[in-house]
Amino acid sequence: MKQRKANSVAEAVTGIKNGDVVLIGGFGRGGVPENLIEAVCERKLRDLTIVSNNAGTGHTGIARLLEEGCVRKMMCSFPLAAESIVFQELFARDAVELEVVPQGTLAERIRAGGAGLGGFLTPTGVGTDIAAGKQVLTVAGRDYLLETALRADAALIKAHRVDAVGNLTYRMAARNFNPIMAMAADHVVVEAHEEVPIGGLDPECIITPGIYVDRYCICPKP
Amino acid sequence: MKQRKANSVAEAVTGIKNGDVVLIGGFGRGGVPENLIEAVCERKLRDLTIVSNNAGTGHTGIARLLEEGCVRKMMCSFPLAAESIVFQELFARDAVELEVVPQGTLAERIRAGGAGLGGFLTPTGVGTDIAAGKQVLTVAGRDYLLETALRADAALIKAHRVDAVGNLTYRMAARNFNPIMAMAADHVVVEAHEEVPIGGLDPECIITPGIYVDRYCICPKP
Amino acid sequence: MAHPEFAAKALDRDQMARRVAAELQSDWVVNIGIGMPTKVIPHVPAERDIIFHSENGIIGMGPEIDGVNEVDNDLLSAGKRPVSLNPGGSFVHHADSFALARNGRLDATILGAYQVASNGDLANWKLPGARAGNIGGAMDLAAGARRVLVMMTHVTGKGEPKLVERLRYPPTALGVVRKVFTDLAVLSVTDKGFHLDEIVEGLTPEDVQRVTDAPLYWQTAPAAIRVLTREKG
Amino acid sequence: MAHPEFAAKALDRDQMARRVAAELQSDWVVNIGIGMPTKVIPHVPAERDIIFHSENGIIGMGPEIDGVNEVDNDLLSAGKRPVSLNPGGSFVHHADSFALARNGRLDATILGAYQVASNGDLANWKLPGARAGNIGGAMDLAAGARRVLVMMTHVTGKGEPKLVERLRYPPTALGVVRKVFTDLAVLSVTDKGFHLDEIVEGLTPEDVQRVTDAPLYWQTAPAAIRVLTREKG
Repeated sequence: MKQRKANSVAEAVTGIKNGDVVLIGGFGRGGVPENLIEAVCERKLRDLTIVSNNAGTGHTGIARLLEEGCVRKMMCSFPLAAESIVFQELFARDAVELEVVPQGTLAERIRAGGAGLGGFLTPTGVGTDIAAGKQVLTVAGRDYLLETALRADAALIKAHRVDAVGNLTYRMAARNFNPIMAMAADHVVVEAHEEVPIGGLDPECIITPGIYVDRYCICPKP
Repeated sequence: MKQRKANSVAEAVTGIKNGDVVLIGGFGRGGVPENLIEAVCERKLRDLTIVSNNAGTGHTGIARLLEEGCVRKMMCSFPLAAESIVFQELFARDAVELEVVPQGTLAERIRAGGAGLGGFLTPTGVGTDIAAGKQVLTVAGRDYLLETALRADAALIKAHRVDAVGNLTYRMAARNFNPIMAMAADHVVVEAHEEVPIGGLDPECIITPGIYVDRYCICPKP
Repeated sequence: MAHPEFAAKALDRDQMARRVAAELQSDWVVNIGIGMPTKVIPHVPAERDIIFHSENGIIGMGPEIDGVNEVDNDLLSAGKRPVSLNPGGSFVHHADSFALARNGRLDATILGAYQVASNGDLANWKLPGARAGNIGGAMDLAAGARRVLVMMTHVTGKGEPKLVERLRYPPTALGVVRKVFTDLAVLSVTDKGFHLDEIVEGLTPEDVQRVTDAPLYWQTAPAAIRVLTREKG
Repeated sequence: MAHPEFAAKALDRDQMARRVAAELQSDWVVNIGIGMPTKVIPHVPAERDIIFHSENGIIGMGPEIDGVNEVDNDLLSAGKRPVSLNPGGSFVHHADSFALARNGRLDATILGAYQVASNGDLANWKLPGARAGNIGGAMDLAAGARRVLVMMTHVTGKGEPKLVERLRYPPTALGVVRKVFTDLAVLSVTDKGFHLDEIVEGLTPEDVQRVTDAPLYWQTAPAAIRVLTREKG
């Protein structure tokens, strides 16, 4: 069986490389793989493109990645939250690029990447700044923007339970972007609260099948 | 609370109308809402467009709908299975229309309908008969067909458990098309094996949230 | 913020939330945006069974929980405040959550706004000339929900009208706003522009027109805004 | 069906399944099409951990179950025969199942075919001139899997070659077939056309070329097809 379990958080993230596009799960503080992000920080990587709903909170997680100069570009839906102090400071002096994507379009672009599609037509953003440079197609009399799929080199995922096959469950709204991001990256790394034996997860309730998971480590819920 | 429970199978299907486009769950004999289909047959409706993976088996279910003359058009991926004897006989004498859709494209068109999208770009079918009349768009050097969303007037769904809010779980591979069809129709009717009290389904394991369900009836597993 | 001239008569946030809550009908599925709209949930009349959706994948969200010591980050509102899950609630991932936003099953979304135009255009994500802004889920919700209900003060902190004839702010979505609930009035967006449905007690239609940058029209006597009591619901 | 001339030397279906099974590598995720490919699963060497996918939403499918009295319709293969779920397996809905088919995580799909062309074009859904055909999941799987492996007899029941220079049947997908496993040979699709990798024992490359409607090329001595034993694995 494929060896997915890493012995440490540091070992789990060795597959992330300079220049990677990295999807990072979470919404606000829910479902953020904080331990994996910290471990990526330790590696002092450069030129990462980070795709996540928010642009970091305080000085930890994505904010620390930004602060340590690992990030070339942020793609997110809500970059200027009161807590994204590091991002805002960097952005003000052009030290980081930004692509703002409507949240549902961001989710759907990731989902399309994970579903092997080239893109999709969404009503979101028609007639707004977001439509600049994008094709507008009309289907059944309604206008849609053509948005392209987003696929990444890597994803950092926060799960609740994991088994040795890599099957994942999540906890409440910490699910958010994590399951779709796990499908949309070539190299998927997971931190989970706890490990259960194979067969310990109900096949009806597995949210992410293990085939999408390359590595996992266990970080018990604080 | 919205009254979703019907007292009989017959009562459950009263919202289906002549001329409706009707999504019907199932793959082979798994997850087919057989009782609902039979109840629709009893209503002697006309001009239905039926969207389902198969075109009926033997003389029951969709085959009976066809045999009773309820169906104007079939949309499916696998119309000519050995068991679809009624369909094949009708099709041979032009008594029913047919649109053959690749199975993954069928699933994705339904999913797009359920997700409020206008369509999507898929690599499936490029360079084949299926591409006839469809737009080809190139994204990142790869060709894709533009396929449009499919949304229906009604859906007939087979579930395992249901609660009074309409939340659904499925049983093994009987899940198949059911969850996406439940999202893609204006009027969704469910037959479930058993009913549980509200709170009797784990919120983490509900596959179809009840907001997508208009009516349900209980048909115990034989 | 209310216009200084009418500050004493304007509704407070709690009263605004009560008025919006009264608008929500039984069995609706309603998305709750960040900020002011989260205050609506506790004021929904008990006999109305409304299912609240939060963009981060909560279907059947309960009200925000005040005064908890241990915040569980795994169950937060879109505004990142601790909430509960109602019985019968469930969780979906982000793509499925926004599938719902655009699906047609979302009866209403309640959003804040910078400006609303009399043709229903909505602006709530970016200041004019700014290099960036926070879109969040607003564009998807505004484009997808059956009814876009806006909850905002009638004028800005500087006293500038937020109800306008043409947006001066970058749009979030075009022609989508159905109804606007301010601290001074309730207005419907119609083919003929803003219709003044209700006015806060003590003001005249002409008063509201003076602090609105688009023509209003009204019946001879618009109703007073129905806000039953000030006590917490 | 084997070419009549070579019938005695041709592999039977069980042997073909063994040869295809030997091709599958540890930790691959492999989709199993309907018909002949379903016979592959029981022959996978025990030390190779392969995860089988069935288009109807089964991840971690076990072999077909023979001789059961009570068929459970809720757990059938794509060919509608009863199967088991392996430990660690799970279920997904149809959109997620085909998301996997196109995702890049599907290492291989094993499909039957009417014809395969030397440029990798695949035909397996419709007869020439027919009004309709069965596509099923084949178009998605052929377009999406990392490796399309075809398992078919070398010639039709009438003895007509199924390996051709240009398809005469309507295509399922263009330029996708990686390798073909017939009852007479194993062939790779390369930039230079079909490469003859292995031949059934007792035939020469020239024999195989005679029943193939496209030029073959080969090393001086193509290996014999490795089929270890006839016993059920």
